[in-house]
Parts: sequence; structure tokens; C-alpha cells
Amino acid sequence: MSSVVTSLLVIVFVLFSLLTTASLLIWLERRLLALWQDRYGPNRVGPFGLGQVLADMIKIFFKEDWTPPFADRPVFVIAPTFIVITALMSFAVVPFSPSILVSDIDIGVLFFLAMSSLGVYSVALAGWASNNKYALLGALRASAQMLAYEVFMGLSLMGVVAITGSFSMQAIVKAQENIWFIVLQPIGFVIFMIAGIAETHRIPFDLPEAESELVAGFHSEYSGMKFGMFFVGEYIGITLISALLVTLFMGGWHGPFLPPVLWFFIKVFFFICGFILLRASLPRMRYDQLMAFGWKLMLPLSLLNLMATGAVILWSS
Amino acid sequence: MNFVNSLLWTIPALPLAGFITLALFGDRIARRSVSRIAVGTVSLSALLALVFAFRFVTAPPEGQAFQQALWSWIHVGSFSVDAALRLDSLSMVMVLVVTVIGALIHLYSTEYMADDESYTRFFAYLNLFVAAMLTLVLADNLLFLFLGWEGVGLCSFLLIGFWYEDPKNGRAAAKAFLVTRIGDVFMLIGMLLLFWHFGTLHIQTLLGAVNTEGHSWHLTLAALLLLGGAIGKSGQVPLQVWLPDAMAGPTPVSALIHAATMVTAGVYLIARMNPIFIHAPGIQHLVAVIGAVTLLIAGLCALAQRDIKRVLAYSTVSQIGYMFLALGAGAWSAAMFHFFTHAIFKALLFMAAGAIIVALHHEQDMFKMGGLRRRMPLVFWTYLIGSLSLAALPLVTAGFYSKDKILFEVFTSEHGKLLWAVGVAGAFITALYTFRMNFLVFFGTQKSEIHKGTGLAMALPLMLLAAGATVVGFFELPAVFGHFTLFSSFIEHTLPGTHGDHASHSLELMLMAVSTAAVFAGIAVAYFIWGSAAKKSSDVTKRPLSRLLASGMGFDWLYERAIVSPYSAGARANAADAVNALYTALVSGIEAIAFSLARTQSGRLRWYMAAIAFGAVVGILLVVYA
Amino acid sequence: MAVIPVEHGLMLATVLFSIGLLGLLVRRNILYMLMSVEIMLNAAGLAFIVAGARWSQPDGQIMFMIILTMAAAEVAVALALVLRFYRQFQTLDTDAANTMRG
Amino acid sequence: MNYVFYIAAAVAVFSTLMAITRANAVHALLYMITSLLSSSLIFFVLGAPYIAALQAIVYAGAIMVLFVFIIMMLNQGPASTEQERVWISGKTWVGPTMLCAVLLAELIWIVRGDPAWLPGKTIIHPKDVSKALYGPYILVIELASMLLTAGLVGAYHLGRREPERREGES
Repeated sequence: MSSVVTSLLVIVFVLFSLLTTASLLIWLERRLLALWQDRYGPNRVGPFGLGQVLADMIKIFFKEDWTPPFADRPVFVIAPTFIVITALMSFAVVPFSPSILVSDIDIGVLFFLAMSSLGVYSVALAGWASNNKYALLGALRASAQMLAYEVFMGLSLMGVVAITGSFSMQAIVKAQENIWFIVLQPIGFVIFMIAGIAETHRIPFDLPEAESELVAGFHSEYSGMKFGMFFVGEYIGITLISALLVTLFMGGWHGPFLPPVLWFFIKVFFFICGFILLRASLPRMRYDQLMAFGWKLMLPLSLLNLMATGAVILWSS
Repeated sequence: MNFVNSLLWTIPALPLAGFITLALFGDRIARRSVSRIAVGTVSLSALLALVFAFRFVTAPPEGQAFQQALWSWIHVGSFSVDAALRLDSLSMVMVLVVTVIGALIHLYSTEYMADDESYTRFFAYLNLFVAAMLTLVLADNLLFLFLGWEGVGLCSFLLIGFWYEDPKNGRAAAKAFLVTRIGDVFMLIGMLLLFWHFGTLHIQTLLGAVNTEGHSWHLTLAALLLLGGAIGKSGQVPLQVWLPDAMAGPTPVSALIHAATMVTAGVYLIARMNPIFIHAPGIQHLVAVIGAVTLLIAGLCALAQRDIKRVLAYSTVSQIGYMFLALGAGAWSAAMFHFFTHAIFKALLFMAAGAIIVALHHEQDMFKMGGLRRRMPLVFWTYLIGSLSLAALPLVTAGFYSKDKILFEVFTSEHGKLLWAVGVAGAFITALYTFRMNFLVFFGTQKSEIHKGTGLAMALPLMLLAAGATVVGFFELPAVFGHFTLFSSFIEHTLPGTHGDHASHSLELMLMAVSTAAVFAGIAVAYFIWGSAAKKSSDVTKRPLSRLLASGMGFDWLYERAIVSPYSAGARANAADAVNALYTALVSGIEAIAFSLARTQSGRLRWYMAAIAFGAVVGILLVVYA
Repeated sequence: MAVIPVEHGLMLATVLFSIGLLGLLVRRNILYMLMSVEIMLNAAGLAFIVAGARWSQPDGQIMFMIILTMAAAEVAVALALVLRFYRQFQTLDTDAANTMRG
Repeated sequence: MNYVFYIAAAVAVFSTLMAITRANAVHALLYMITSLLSSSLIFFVLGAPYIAALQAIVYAGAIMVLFVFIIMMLNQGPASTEQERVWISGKTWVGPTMLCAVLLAELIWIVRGDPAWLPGKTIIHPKDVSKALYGPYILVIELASMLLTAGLVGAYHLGRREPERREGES
């Protein structure tokens, strides 16, 4: 019975910290962007403007939750939940520390990939259900982009899996006790990071919601809490990608002196800041460049990486 | 010496080579070269034949025959046919006639056909004919002989229809081909019968076996069938109808094929297969009867013709009838001797007639000729010599000696008296129509202009043959005139001897007097009717009897009514093809099934799926419960 | 893990297969037909997995992977064909393509 | 954990039935995805976690996305839904249902067997599958790769936009 209680406690802890982090990230991003762009950002509500988070939440919860009459109602409602659910589900396999994790199933990496591939539905169905030209175009772009980048996202991880000899996240972290995989798999790391940004469709890959072209892309018709779910889902996605980068390439919870959980959070925080910095510094790509980049450069590169990794493993064994 | 003997194959091969050259490269060769190739090859063959004849007499080969096996033609199980040549005295006579007369006619043709646009084609056919005819007479076995037999038939067809632009000529060619085919089918069946019974087609082996076996119904049947082949080829009653129409071909063709050589292939066949006929006496007698009937009918028909070539054609039929008569009476060498003389004088007559026809711009109606005696003296004299030979003027003509020998031997054979009487009547008729022709063409007033003289290439063969038509008779003199038997002694290496030698000289003289009287009577009657200019008239053809004779005794009419029309009617009636209806029904039934199955190919995917599912249901049912 | 009778697994597979077949027979829209085909393929794969699990051998899973590969290739080609089809006939009704006029 | 299997099986059957009866393409597709995910769960329960993941990644995550993609491209709006509703109403179901029922009865007749056969006792790990795949089944890998290449080429060729056609051609 105690194991069930422990698991439940862990689940509650993870969900709570994630949702909190996500809302805090909204504030953090605005502050950091302002810092790098040499302006103030939100600083009026509470200390350092932290009350802004609360104010935003209240605003979103109480806004009118409007569903357009021309939309396909059931799909319109279900779609935004997908992105949050799949992102949260993915955290089930992320080890925060040697003891703190929801489930150490032996197909951890595959589970994450499965969840991220299901995340596409959220965007695609939202765009379709809105019954709006711009939303549909945004959804089309999003699904094509995510489908494309998913392919080599999976492939880029296979080097790590091959070295570890397991899909289990915990095993992967443990295999990095002596040397982090960022050293052994630098190309895999870069590819995974780029693919991760594309999966969360943030700048420079935020074409599905490019305001200048598509109003707001797939979530043009969304408002209130449904929009909030997309909004929060994006930040959970950033957190997830950062957590996976840490787990798979940066040694996970390994680190000297400090407790493992702390190390994990420090590293994740570092990557989140890195994502925000990217948003502050890079322009948006053109859509054809995006697709060509994915299919013609990243895919062959990840295949080569996998092949070289396999060759080295065979040679050294 | 053996080297010369081994050249036997070149006799037929030379004209064949000429044919191949002309057929392949004819359109690239100048006319002069064409005639050189054509005449040259046949002349070389003639020369070789003469060399072989000389050697045959001076140094007789083993077994009285030159033999040469060229290659194994067909070899299936026990059935084996070699392409082998055999030259014995009988073949030698034929080869000499074919090559020498052939060479003369080739030479004649170079002038006769000079203006024809299909000059090359003509000589190619002619060369092919000579090659095929030589194959026929030199063949060592019946199948090889049959090859030549069909080859000459083909050439005959091609040459009768040589001027194919005129549909009439094409019809004549087709008629000749079809009628001779009837005979050929008989001959083929006869050959198969012989092979079935004796197991070989090699002539010498076969004849040896025949002599051992003696009389049997197989031989009677085989003889009858071979006779069928012979009368088809040689234009005897009842298959004589094609030969007069064959005159549609160029005149040299008539001279070579339809007078001198091919039409006598039937005579050759019977002479060659003589043991079979000897052992089938009933059929041999039938041969004589057919010959007698033919010579009478054809002679009568010749009386009423207006076309000079048709007269000669009927005369040819009639003279071959004499040969058949002789064969039937067992006078083998007499038949071959008549063949020999006839070839010469009939070729002469045809060529002279050809010269007239050319001179008169292709006018063949005798009633439009006349008075040519002075204008064409050479032709007149040579034609006269040929005519006298044909009419058998005593003592100086070849025809007299050969015909007289036939009549004498027929008379002395068994039941020969009646046949002899027919022969004498035939002699009378022969003289009659021959001089009718002469008086109409050369005497009286001239009715047509002469366009063209006779050149050397035409004159030379005429003169040579005219000489031959008198001289060759002395090769064989009857017992009363010194009994000189060069020809029969020569040919008796191959053919059985005669039986009339024991007859008394007085009988011989008496018979000779009777036939001579018949000949002179014929000439006299001819002069009485057609000799004076006043009585010449063309309305003779208007009388019913004349019309009957002019149409060839109504044989064509009879065949038309009895065979062709019913057959055509039957064919028309069967145009819908009653037998085929069964198969058509089968086909349309299958088609109906196919179309109804094709309807299931509806293009509706779901129906396909349903069919597959249904199939799965049934299949599983079978697996589970069976 | 779960220990369930093999016949239940196979029965589930047959039920899913039959439903897929039913869809294939009933629907006229080519997209639904393709989906039905996918259902049937999945049912077949399920049967393989059940059989593989019964013998505790990986072979059933390998068979499933073959089916998966096949399905992926099939869908790629089939959907390209659907696009073609739509451009040609301006409809997705398969009965519109019952003439072989290409 | 037997109940997980039966719940998943019930969900799979129900959602599959819904998938083939929906008039709206996207609704049908959603049910279809549900069905596939529940079979993925069944695979997991049966001790095939690797296949379960592949099912989610490839089937649910890629193949079905392609369907959504095509539906969006062809813009299957309310009109086509109406059309579908007409096509799948009433009598259309009678014949096929009977046929499928017979087939189902037969198949169940065949598979009813000894309940003592109990699958799912052992988990077959990805490693075992991989070892079999690259051992005795190496040829299958080659075949699969060829098949995928063929599919790639075929899809590219068919999906290409036609070059402009002249007037008069259909």
C-alpha cells in the first residue's frame, strides 16, 4: 500500500510543481525578455511584478469561454486538452532524482516520443474544428512541421539509446555517471534541441501561429480557459524539452555537493532561460526554409550520427 | 572419266542457277546479259547432255545408267528419300529433247519476246521450267520425280498466265493448274499406295519388287492412279480441256511446255513405270483406249478451230493420244520414238506459227491470214516440212516413221485391229486439219499486212528443227526398209522390246499402204475444200456440228454444267458454313459467359470486397466443416 | 502482467476485424474505406501479438512490425492516390470511379 | 490487471464501431485513434511494451495524422458530412452486417479453444525483439526497407501536382 501512496504523492508533487512552474514561466519570460531588450517588463503587481502571474490567472479563469457557432463543438473543446495532457503525461517517465519519478518503464524514451507525436492532434484538430481559413492553414503548417521534426527527433535520441542499451530514462541517467552524453553525442544534442523547439513551435519555428501571416494560427478562435490551455501547454512543453535535454544529454540529476533534485532543477532552469534567449534573439524562418532544413539537412545528419554511433559501438566492443 | 560422270547434277543445276540469278538480280542486269544467262545455261546443259549421250553409246556405264546420289533428302524412320539422279536411255531421250529443244526455244524467245517488258521474268520462268523438267526425268525416286512434276506444273501455270493483265489469261492459267491438279492428286495417292505396299519410293527397287510380285489388285489400283496423273498432265480425255486454253501463254511457251516437253511427262511416267502396267493388263488396255479416243476427238476438234495455235494444241493432244495408244499396245519404244519426233516437228510448227503471229502483229485467226507463201518463204517452207511430218508423209518425214511404227505394232498386238482402224482414221483427220491450216494460212489472197520480218534468232531454230523433222526419222527404219533400229536398240536398255518383229513384210507393207492412202486422202480432201480461194469461207463455224467441234466436243460445257456449277452452287449454299455454325455457337456461348462475368467487373470497390468476404466465409466454412 | 485466456485476445481480434470489414463494405467514401482497412490490419496485428505472447516469443511482435511497415507504406501511397482521385473526380465516392476511364 | 485488458477491449470495440459509423470524418478519426490507443494498451498488457509504443508512435502518431492532414487538405466540410449521412443510412447496413456476422461467427467458432493457454505471463523486452529482428529476421528488415522505399517513391510520384494539361483533356 505504501508504494501506491508514494506514487500518488510523487504524481501530485510533479503536477503541482509543473503547473506552478508553467505559470511562473510566463512572468519569467516577460521579465527576461525585457531585461535583454533593455526595458522593464511587468513590475507593478507585487514584488518584482510577481503578482502579475496571479492577476493573469484570474483574468483567464473569468473571461468568457466563447465557442464560435460555426465550430465543430466537441472537437473544439477536446483539442486544447490534448496538448496539456500529452505534455504532462510525458513527465511520467522523467526522473527528477534517483527516487523521485512516477514510472520507470523500460520504454521511457519511446513513451515520450509517443506522447509528443500525439501532441500534433491538439494543433491539427484545433485548427480544423475552428472552421476558419487561417486556423486551418495554421493547423496544416503545424502538423506538417511537427510530423517532419518528430522523425529526426526520435532518430537523434537513438544514439543515446544505443550507447546505454536501454529505453529506460533512469538507466540512461545512470549511464552518464562518468561522462555526460553531450560529450559523446554533440550532434544528437543539437538536433534534439532544434527538433524540440520546433515541436513546441516557438521562435524561430513559430510559423503555425505567426501573427503577421495567419492572425494567430490554429488558436485564432480560442479564448478564455481553452486559450489558456494552449498557452500553458506551450510552457509545459518548454519545460519538458528542457527536462529531457537534461535527462538525456546533461547527466540528469548527477552533480556534485547539492542534492540530485536541485541539480536537476538548476539544469532545467538553465535550458529554459536558453529558450527564452533564443526567442529574444532570432528572427522567424520562412516556411519552405523550415521544411527544407528539416528534411534535407537534419534528417540526413541524424541518420549519419546514428550510423557513426553504431559503428563506434561495434568497433569498440 | 569419272569426273565427267560426276557432272550429272549440273544438267538440272545450270538452268536452276540461271533462274536464281535472274530472279534475284534480274532487275539489275541488262537485257543482253539476261538472254546470255538464260540461253547460255540451257545450252550448256544441252552440251552436257550430248556429251553424256556420246559417252552412253561409246562407253556404256554399269547397269546401263549413270547414277549420282546428291544428298539424303528426307530420312524419317524407315522412310528415306535421297536426292539422287539416274540417267538411263529413257531419261537420255527425254533429257536430250528437253535441253536441245529447250535451248533452241530459248534462243528463239530472245527475239520473240524482245519487246516485252517482263523479259527477265519470262526467262527466269523458262529456266526454272527446264530445271524442273530435268529433275522430273532424272529423278531416281518417285518423290523427287513428283517434285519436278509439280515444279513444271507451277511453271506452266506461271507462263500461261504470263500476260496476267488480261483476266482471260489468268483464268486459263488457273484452269490449267486446277485440271492438272486433279491428275496430280491421283498420282500422289498412287505413290502413297505404292509406298504403303512396297515400302519404298525408289524407282528401280520398286520396279524390281513389282516384277517379283506379279499380278495383284494393288498394282491394278496403282496403275489406274498413275494413269490418272498421266492423263492430267498429258491432256488426255477426259482431262484434255486445259491444253487448248493453255495457248494463252506466249508462243515459245506453247512450243516448249505445251507441245514438246511437259505434256509428254505423262507418257514418260507410264513408260518409266511400265512393269506396273504390264502386270495390270486391263489398265494397259485402258491406256490404249484412252489414247485412241483422245486422238480421234482432238483431231476432230482441230478441224473446226479458227485460231492457229488452238489447232496446234488439239493436234498435240491428238498426237499424245497416239503415244498413249502405243503405250497401251505395249509398243514402248514406238511411243517414245513418236514422242521424240513429235517434239521436234511440233516445236517447229509452234515456232513457225509464232513467227507468223509476230509478223501479223499478234493475229492468230487463220481466216484473217492467207497468201503468206510468197511473203514469208522461210516460214512457209519450214512450216510445210513440219506439217508434212505431222501428217506423216511417207518416206521423207520423221512423223511417218514413228506413226507407222505405232500403227504397225498396234495392229499386231492383241485386240489391236479396232484400235488400228481408229489410228488410221486419225491419220486421215490429221492430214486433213494440217493441210486445212496450210491452205488457209499460206495460199489464197493475203488479208493482213506483215509488220516485221523474221530475224536470225528465230530463223535458226526453225531451220535446225526443220532439218531434224526429216532426219530423225531415219534413226529407226521399219523392217521393210532395211530394218535399221538405232532408236529402239538404244532405248531397249530400259524399255521392253516389241513383239511385232515376227510379222510378215507383206503385212507391214499393206498396213503402210493403207495409212499412206489415208494421209493422201486427207491432203486431197483438204485441197478440195480449202485449197481454192473461192471456197474459202468463214461461215463454216456457224453450222452446229462445227460449233460443237470448235468448242472442243462440249467437254467444257459438260464440265461447267456437271461439276463447276453444282460445286459453285454448293459452295454458295454453304457460304454460311453449316459445320462452322456449331463452333460459332460454342464461341458465342463462351463469349456470353465471358461478358456476363465481365459484368461483375463493375468497378465498384465494395462489390469486390463483398465478393472477397463471401469467398472467405465459404472458404472457412469448407475448412471448418469439411 | 495480465494473464488472460488466449481465446479472449483472439476473439477481440476477430471482432475488430469483422467491424473493419463491415466498415469497408458499407462506406462509399474512400477515406473511410482506408480507415476500415487500417482497422483490419490492426486486428490482424493484434492476433499476431496474442499468439506471440502465448508462446512468449518475439516472433509475433516482428510480424506486427511488418504489418506496421506495410500499413505505413500503404497509407502513404493510398493517400497520394486519394489526392489524385479527388483532383480527378472532385469527390471521394469510390463508385464514381467505376468506369476505367482513368 | 486482467480488468485493464477487458476495459481496453471494450473501449476498442466501442470506438471502432463508432469510427465506422460516424458521418463526420474527423469524429470518425478521433474514435479510430482511440481504438488504436486502446489496442496499444492491450499490447502493453499482453507483454509487448515495444509494440505498444510503436503502435502509438507510428499508427496513432503518424499514420492517423496523415489522415487528418488529408481531411484538412480536402476540406471535408459539413456538406460532405451530409453526403455521408445519406450514404450510410438505413438499408446499406443490412447485407454487409449479415455477411460480417456470419464471418465473425465462423471465426469465433474457430478460435474458441482451451482457456488454459495464458498469454502475457512474460514481458518480451525491446531487446529480445531487436535480437530476433536482426538475427533470424534480417531479411524482413531488408524487405521492409524496400517496401518503404517503394512507398516513398510511389507517394511522391502520385502526389505530385500534374503538369498543366491542355484544353479538352479531362
